[in-house]
Amino acid sequence: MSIVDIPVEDAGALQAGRSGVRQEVFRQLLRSPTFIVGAIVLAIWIICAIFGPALAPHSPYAQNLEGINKAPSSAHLFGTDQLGRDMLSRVIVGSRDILIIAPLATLLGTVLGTVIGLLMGYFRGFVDDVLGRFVEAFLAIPLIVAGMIALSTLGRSNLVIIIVIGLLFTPLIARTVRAAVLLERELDYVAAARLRGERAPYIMFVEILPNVFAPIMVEFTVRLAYAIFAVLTLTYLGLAVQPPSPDWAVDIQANYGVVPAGYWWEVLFDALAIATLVVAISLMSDSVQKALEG
Amino acid sequence: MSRGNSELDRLREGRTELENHYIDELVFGNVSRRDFLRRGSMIGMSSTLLGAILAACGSSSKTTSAAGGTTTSSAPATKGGTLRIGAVTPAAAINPLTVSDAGGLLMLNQTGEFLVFDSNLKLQLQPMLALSWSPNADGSIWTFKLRPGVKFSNGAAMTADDVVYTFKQLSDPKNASNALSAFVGVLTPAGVQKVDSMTVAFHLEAPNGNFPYLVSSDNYNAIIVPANTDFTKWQTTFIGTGAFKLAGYTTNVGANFVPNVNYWGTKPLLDSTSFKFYASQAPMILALQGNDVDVIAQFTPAGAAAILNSPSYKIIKLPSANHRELSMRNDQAPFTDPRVRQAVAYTLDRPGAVAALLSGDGTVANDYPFGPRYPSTDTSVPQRTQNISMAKQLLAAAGHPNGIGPITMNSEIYQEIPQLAQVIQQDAAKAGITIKLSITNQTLYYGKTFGSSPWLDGTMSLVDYGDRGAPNVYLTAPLTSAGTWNAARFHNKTYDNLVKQYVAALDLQTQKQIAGKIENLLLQETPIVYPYWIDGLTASTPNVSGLNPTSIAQLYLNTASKSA
Amino acid sequence: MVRFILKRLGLALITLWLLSVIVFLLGQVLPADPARSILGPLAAPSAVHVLDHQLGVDKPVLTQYWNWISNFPGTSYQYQAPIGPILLPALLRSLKLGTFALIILVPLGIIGGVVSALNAGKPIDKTITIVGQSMLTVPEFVSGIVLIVVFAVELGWLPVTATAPPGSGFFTQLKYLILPVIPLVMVLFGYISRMARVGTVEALDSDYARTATLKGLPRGVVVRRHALRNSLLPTITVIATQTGYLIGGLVVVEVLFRYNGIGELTFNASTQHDIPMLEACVLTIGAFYMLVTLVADIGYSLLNPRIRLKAAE
Amino acid sequence: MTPISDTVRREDNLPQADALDVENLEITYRVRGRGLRVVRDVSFRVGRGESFGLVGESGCGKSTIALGIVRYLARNGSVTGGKVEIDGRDVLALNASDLRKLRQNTVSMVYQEPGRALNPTIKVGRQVAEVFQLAGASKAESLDRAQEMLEKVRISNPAGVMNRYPHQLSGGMLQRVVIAMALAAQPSLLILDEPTTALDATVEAEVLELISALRTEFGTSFLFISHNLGVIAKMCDRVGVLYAGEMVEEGPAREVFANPRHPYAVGLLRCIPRRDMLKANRALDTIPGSLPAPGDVPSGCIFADRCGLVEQRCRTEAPPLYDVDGGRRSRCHFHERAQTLPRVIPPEREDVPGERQDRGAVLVNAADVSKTFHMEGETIYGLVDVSIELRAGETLGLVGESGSGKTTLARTLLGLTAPDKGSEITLDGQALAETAGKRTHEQEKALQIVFQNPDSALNRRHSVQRLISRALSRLGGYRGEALMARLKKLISEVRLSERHLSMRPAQLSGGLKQRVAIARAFAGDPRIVVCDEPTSALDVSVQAAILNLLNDLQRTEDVSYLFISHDLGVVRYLADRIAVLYLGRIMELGPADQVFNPPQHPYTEALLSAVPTLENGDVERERIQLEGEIPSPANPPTGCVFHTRCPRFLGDICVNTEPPLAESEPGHAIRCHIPLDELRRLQGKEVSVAGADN
Repeated sequence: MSIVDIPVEDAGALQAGRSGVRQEVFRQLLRSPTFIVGAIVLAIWIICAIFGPALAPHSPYAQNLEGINKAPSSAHLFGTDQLGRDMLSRVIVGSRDILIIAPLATLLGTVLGTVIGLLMGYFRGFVDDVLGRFVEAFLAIPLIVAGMIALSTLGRSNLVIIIVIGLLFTPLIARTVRAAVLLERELDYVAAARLRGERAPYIMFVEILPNVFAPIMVEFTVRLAYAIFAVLTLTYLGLAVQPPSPDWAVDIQANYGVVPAGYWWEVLFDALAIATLVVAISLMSDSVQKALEG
Repeated sequence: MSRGNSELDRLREGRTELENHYIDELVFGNVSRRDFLRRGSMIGMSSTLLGAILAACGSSSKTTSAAGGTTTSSAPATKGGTLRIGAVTPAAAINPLTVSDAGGLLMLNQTGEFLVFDSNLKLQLQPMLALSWSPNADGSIWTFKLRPGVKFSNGAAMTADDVVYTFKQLSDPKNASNALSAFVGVLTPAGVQKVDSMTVAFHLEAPNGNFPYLVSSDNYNAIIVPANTDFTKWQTTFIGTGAFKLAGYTTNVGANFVPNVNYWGTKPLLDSTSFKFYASQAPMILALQGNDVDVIAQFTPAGAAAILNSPSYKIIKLPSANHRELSMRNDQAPFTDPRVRQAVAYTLDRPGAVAALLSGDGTVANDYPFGPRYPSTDTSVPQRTQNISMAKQLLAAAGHPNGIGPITMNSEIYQEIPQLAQVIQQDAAKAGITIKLSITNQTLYYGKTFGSSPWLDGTMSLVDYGDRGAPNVYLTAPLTSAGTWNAARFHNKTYDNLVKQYVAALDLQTQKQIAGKIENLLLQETPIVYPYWIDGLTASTPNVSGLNPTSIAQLYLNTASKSA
Repeated sequence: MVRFILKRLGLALITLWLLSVIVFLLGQVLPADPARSILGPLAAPSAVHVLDHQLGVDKPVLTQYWNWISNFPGTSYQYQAPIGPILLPALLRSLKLGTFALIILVPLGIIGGVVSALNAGKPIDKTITIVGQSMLTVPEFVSGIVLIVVFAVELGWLPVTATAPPGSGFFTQLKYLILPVIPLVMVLFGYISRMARVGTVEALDSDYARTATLKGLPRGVVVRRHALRNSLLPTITVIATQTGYLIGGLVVVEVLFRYNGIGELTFNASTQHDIPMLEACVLTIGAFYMLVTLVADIGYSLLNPRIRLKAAE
Repeated sequence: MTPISDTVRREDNLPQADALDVENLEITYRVRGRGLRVVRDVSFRVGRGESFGLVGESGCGKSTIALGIVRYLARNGSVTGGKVEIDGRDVLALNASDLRKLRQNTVSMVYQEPGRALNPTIKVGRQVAEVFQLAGASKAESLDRAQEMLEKVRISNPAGVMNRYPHQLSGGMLQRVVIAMALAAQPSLLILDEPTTALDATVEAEVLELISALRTEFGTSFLFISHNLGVIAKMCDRVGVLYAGEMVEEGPAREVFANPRHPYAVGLLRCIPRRDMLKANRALDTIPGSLPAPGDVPSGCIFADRCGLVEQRCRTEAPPLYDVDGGRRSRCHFHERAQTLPRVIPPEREDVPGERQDRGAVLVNAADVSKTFHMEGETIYGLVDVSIELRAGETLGLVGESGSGKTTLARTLLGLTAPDKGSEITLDGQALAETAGKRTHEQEKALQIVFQNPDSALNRRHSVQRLISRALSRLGGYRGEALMARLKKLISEVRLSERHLSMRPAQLSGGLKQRVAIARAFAGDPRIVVCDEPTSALDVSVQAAILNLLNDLQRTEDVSYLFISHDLGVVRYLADRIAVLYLGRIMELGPADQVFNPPQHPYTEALLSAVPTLENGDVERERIQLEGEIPSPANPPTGCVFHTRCPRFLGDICVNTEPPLAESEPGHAIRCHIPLDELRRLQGKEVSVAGADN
C-alpha cells in the first residue's frame, strides 16, 4: 500500500482563496430572489412597527359606535370592527407587539436550548440522561396548560409571555443542538483542546459552539414561525396581549366569533398579515442556509 | 276608572287588608295592570280573582308580553318528534344542592318542579306544586297548601314530608348549598314545619315580603325531591315531579328526556327532548345555523349577530336582571371623593353601548340595582346621560383639574365584557380619566377571596351579574358594609338601614318609597356604575313553537312542539 | 435489541414520573380556589369554606401528591365523580380524531416533501414550501370557523359538529370528522413536508443513488426503491414528536366542533379549574405522547437494518 | 474459477471500435455564479481490452472526467466542449432511454467508498440481482446469477453474503460486491475511480489481483483512476498524467514512469520515498509552490509557476501535446530536457548523525498496556499487553492494518482514552495519569499530537493566529511580546508566511493546514509528538514537504516521534525503530533495517510484499497472498492470532499456543513459533538484491 491521498472532490470543496467567506455569502444572498422578497416584506412590517401611528390613516383606538362592522369601503379600506375602529390602522400599528414578543421569545428559547443542548451533547452519560428526562417531560406539557399556569402565577405582561414561549421552545431547540454537538465533539480539534488542558466550558463555548451555529440558525427561524402561532393560541385563552392593543392576535381572538355573521374582514387581514410575516422570515432563512452551505 | 264600582265592591269583600291595598293601588293608577297581577298573585290572590278584578276595572287588554316573541303560535301545535336543544355545558355535577351555573339549572328544571312558578311570560306567580299560599299578619310565617295527587316520576306520591325534607336540606349551612345565598338570615332548617300531609309552614327568621320568590323557580335549587334522597346520586335518576323524566345523561356530552307518565299536568306534545352541551357559545350558534339543533337555550347578544339580524330565526327576548357592575374602590384615592365617582358615571355613553354591544337587546341602567325587571323600582328618578363637561367640572371640583389616572381596571373575558371595557376606557378618556385594562379569563379574574382576587381587589373592576327574581341579593352582597362581594368597599350606615327596611317591607308602596331613597342615595354616592341591563335571549328555528323560557335560563318544554 | 427496548422503556417511565411531579406542582400553583369555581361566584363564602375542607385542599402537599398518585386518576372536583369513566371515552374519541388526522396528514406531508425534493429549486418546490409555511400560521380556531361557515352553514355539505349521532356507521362517523381534521392537517403539513424534503434531497444526492442510476435503473425505480426507503425512515420519528402538538391542537378544534375528546375535557377542566381532572388529562396526554415517541423510536430501529443487526460478525 | 467459455459471448459487439474515445473534453462547474473550466482539452483513447490509467493529485480533475464520461455531473457541472464515444456511440448525444441502455450493458463503474455505494437498507444479493433483472431475467434466475457473480469475485460463503446487509461486510468484501455488480452486465468499458484507496494494504493487493484476473476473463477495457503511481504502474498498460485539469503527459505506463518527459511527472516521481532511501541519508525532493485555483487558466503553460525549467516561452505560449517517440505525448516545449529538472532540496544530507540505535535515555515506557471496549453487550479487545518504549530524539514507527490498535495505543499514551487496569505508562520514570485532565502541566507540555485529517484537527471558525497563539499561551505560557516573537519564529520554522495568520483553515490548502497543526503541536516545546498518519490525507508532493519538515524539526527541536502509519514506504523513510501491530498485539519490534529485511515475522513479510512499488526490479518479489478476511477483534483466533491468515502456518502449535515475543537479536523481537534461522532460510532465497536506485 503506497502513499495514500484521499482525492478531494475536484470542484466541490475548493478553497475560496481570495475573498473571505462572509462577503461571498453576502453577495450571493443579494442575488437570490427569495431573500430579497423576504427582506422587503419583513422591512415593511418593521417600518409599520416603528412608525405605525404616523402611517395609519386613523387612530387604531378611535371607536365609532355608529359605524360598527362596516365592510371594506373607500373610507375604511379594511372595513371596521365591532367597535367601529378602522381595521387598516389596527393592522398597521398591530405589528409592534408580535414583532417584539415572537423574536424575543424565540431568542430566549434558542439561548437556553443551546446551553442545555451543549451540556447534554458534550458531557453525555449521566448529565445527558438527567437533562434528557427533563427535556422530554417539558415537551409533553401542552402549550395551553403551561401558558395558563405560568400567566396565572406570574401575572400577565409581555415579559411573562416571552418567558412562557421561550421555556416551551427550549427543549425542542436543545434536542437539535445536542444532535449537532454529539457529532462535533468527536472531531480532533476537541481532543487537541483537551490535550492543551482546556476546561470544559472553554471547549463547549469557544471551540464547539461556533461550529454548531448553522443548525441553531435554522432552528431559530422555524421556531419563530411557531412562536407567532403560540402567541395566537395564548391570546385565544385571553392570556396574552391586552386589549385595546391593535395587536393582530388580540383582533383575531376578539373577532373570530363574528365570522359566522359574515364580518370576514375583521379576521382576514390580520391573518394575512401574520402569514406574510412568517413566510417572509422562512424565505430569508432558507436562502441564508443555502448560501452558508455554498 | 270608577266604572263598575259595584262589581268591584263585591269582589272586595273577604279580601285581606293587604289585598285591598293592592286593589286601591290599581284603581288609583299607582300601579300598572301588569304589576298589579304580579304583586297580587305573589300574595296568594288566585288568577280567576285577579282576572275578575281587572275586568271590573275596565277593558281587560291582553296581557302584554315583553316586546318581540309571541307566546302562543296560531298554528295548531303538532304532536310528536324530538326537539334538539343546544345548551352550555353544565359546569359541575347535576346536584340540586350545589348547582350554580346556567347549564346546571337548565337540567334541574327539566324534571324538577317548584312550589311556585315565576314565568316571565305569564307575569304572575303560578301555582305549581303548591296550590295556594298565604302569609300571617306580619309576613313572618308563610303557609303553603300542596297540590293533591302529584306523583314523582317513579310513581311515589308527593307529600309534605318530601317538601319539608327538601327545604331542610336546602337551608342547612353544613350542606354548602347554593340556595344558602338566598336563605341566609331568612330560613333555617328548624323553620320548615309540616302542618299536615298536604300543608307546610315556613317560620322565617325575620318578616320577608318577597319570601314566595325564594321558594319559586327563581331559586333554581328549590326543586322538590322525595324525602331522604341522596343529592349526590340525584344525577343518575333526575327524580322529580315534572313533565319529563330522564332517558339518559352523559357528563359533558348531553342529556335526553322523555314524557313522565305520572305527570299531574297536561302531557307534553313532544316524543322526547335531546340536549347537546357546548363548551362555548360560538359552536352553539353555528350548530343552529347548520341545523344541528332546533333551539339554543340561553345566549347573549355578543357574537350572536349572525342570528339576531337574520329573519330566518325566532328570537324570544325576556327582560332580565342580567347586568354589569363597574365597581370603584371607595377606600382608595382618587375614588374616595364621590364627585370623582360621579364623574366616571357621567362619561359613559350608555345608549351607544347598548346599541353596539347588545345590538339593542338591553335597556340602559341608572347606577343602581333597580330596573325594568323589578316592579318596586321608583321610575321617577331621572336617568343619567353622558355629560362630559359635567364630568370635567366634578373632577375640577374634586381637585383634579387635568384628569386622573392611569388607573388599572380588572375584568374578565366573558361575553361582551372586553368590548364594554374598551368603550368605558375610551369614554372616560374624553374627560381626562386614563384607564389601563387588565383582562384575564374568568378563573383568574375571580381568584380566591379578598386579598387574592382581581375582581374584589381591583381599583376599578368590571364584573358580570346573573339574573335574580328580586333585587335583594344585588342590594346586599356588593353594597352593604358586610356584603360578601363588596368590591367597591362601600360602607354607608344609612344605606345599610334602608336595605334592611326594604327587605322587610311587605307591600309594594313602602318598597317603592324605600327604593326611591336608595336610588337617590346611590346616585349621590355612585360607588358602582351600572351601564345596562341585558335581555335574556332564546332562539329557535321557525318550525318550533310553545317554548317557555325564564330569564334565569330555565326552559320549560311542557308546551313545546316541532312541526315537520 | 431487547436490551435497547428495555432501556428506552425505563427512561420513558422516569420521564413519566417526572412529568407527574411537574404537573402536580403546577396544579398546586393555580391561585383560584376550587370550591369557588364549583359553587360559582355567587355562592356564599361560608359554603365555599365548607367545600374546601371536604375536598382536602388544605392538607400538606406531600400527602396530597401521594393521595393523587396512589388513586390516580382520582375524582373530579366538578363532577364529584371518578375521573376514569369520563377520561377514557374522551381519550378514545380524541385518538379516533388524531389517528384520522395522521392518516391524512402523513401521506400528504410525505408526498408534498418528496415532490418538492424531486424538483428542488423549481417553482413547484417553492409553492409547496410557501403554502406549507403560511398554513402553519393560521391557528386552528380561525381556520375551523371559516371551514364551518363555508362548508357546513353556507354549502351544507358537511355537518357542523364532529360528533356523529350515536350508533351511526363507520363512514358516517368519518364524514363528521372531515371538517375538524382539516385545521390539524394544515398546521402540521408544513413541518412534515419540510422534514421529508430534507431527507429525500439527502438520499437523492447519496452515493447509493448514484450507483443505482449508473446501473441504468429508470429514475422512478431509483427514487422509489433506493432514495425513499432511506429518506422516509427518519421522517417517521419526526412525525412522532409532532403528535404532542397534534393533541394540543385538538383542544381548540374539539371545543369548536363540539367533539367531546380529551382536548375539550382539558379546556373545561382549566376554565372550571377542576385541578384533578386537569392533572389527569395532562398526564394522560403526556403519557400517550411518550408512548408514541417510544413506539416510533423502536419502530425506527427495527426497520433500520443497521441497528437491528449488529456490526459484521 | 469458472472458465470464460460458459459466460454468454456478446455477438452484437460492434467491429473493433475503441471502448472509449475522448476528444478535447471540456467540463465547467458554476460555483457562486462564476463558471470554472475545471477540465480543459483532454483527449485519450482506450482500445478494446486495454487498461488506461488516469493519474494526478487531488484537484486535477480525474474524478470529474470519469463522471463526465457517464454524464453524471453534479447539478452545477456540465460538459462544455469535446466529444465522448463509448463503443463508437456518442454519449453526449444520447437521449434518456439510450443513455440508460448504455449504462445497463456497455459501461459500469466501481467507486472509492464501497460502503456508501451500496444501499444500506437492501440486502446485498438483491442489489446485484437488480442488474440481471434489468436485462430481463426473472427474479429467481437473477438471484442465482447474482450468487454466481459473487463466486466469481472470490467472496467466501457467497450464499451467506447474498442475504446480508452492507453494514455487515468488511471493506474488502463490499468492494468485491460492487465489482460483481459492475461486471454482471459484462460491460465493454469499466471505469474504476480510486477502487482500493480506502482499503488496507493486504486487502488492496487482493482486490487489485482480482481486478486484473477478471479483466483477462471478461475482456473488458478499463479506465483506472488513482492518485497512487504504484497502483497505476501495476494495473495499467497506458497512462495519462493530469495536472490542474490538463493532460500533461501520456504514454505506455512502463516508459512514462521509467523516464518521464514532463517536468511535473519528473517532480512527482522524485517525491515518492524509494525502498533504499532513509531519512538519514536522502532528503525527499518536493515540488515548490501550490496548485493554482481551479479554473483560473494562465496564458502560458499551466505548470509554469512551479517548473524548474521555466523560460519566457513557457509564460507566453501554451504548449500543445507534442508527439514524443514511441506513441507518447508531453505538453512541454522542452520535453526532451524534462529529466534535467533541478532538485529543490539537495539530495545528500551533510550532517549525517551518528549511529541511529543508541539514542538518549528512555523517555516513555509503556508496560502491558491493554484496552477492552464494551459496546452493546460485546467486549472488543483493542490492545492486549503491549509494551514499548520511546527514547529521546528517536522515531518509533507503529505499523499495522486498520483496526490493529495503532491509534488506540497512541490515544492511551496521550490520555485521550483510559487504558485497562494494570497498564502503566511512565514519562521520565513518573507515572502518567490515565486521562489528560489529571496530568501535570509539565506532562501536558511534553506530549502533543499531529492528527491525520487537518480539517478535523483545526477549529474551522478560528483564525490561524488564534489557533497557534492559544497553544502558545496555554502550553508555552508565553504572553504579549514574547508570544508574538515565538509565534513568528514558529511559523517561519514550518514555512508559513505572516499573511496566512489572518486566514481561516477553510482558506488554506491541505498541506498548509497540516503545517499549522504541526506549529500548534510544537508551541509548548514538546519532548514527544505523536504523528497519527500525518501525511495520509495529503497529496504526494505536499507529503514530501511535510516529511522533510518533521525530519528537520526532530533535529532542531530534539523531539522524539511516535509515527503511526499503514504506509510502509513512509515509515521506512522516517522511522528508526518499528513496531508491527496485528489485532492489538505486537507481532514484531526492532530497528527499521532489521524489521524490513528477513528474518522477519511472516505478517511483516506479507505487509511488505503487498506494497505496490515503483521499483521495477528485474525479479518480481514473489507475491505473498494473505487469504481470508481480518478476524473481528471481538473474538480473536486462539493461539497465534495470525494463524488464520499466515502463509507459513505450521499446524496445531500455531492454533493452540500463543508464541511469546522472543528476542531473536538484541533489540529485535518476533512473535512466531518458527525458529529464527528457519525464518532466515525460508525468507532469504526469495528476495533479490535491493532494487536498483535511479
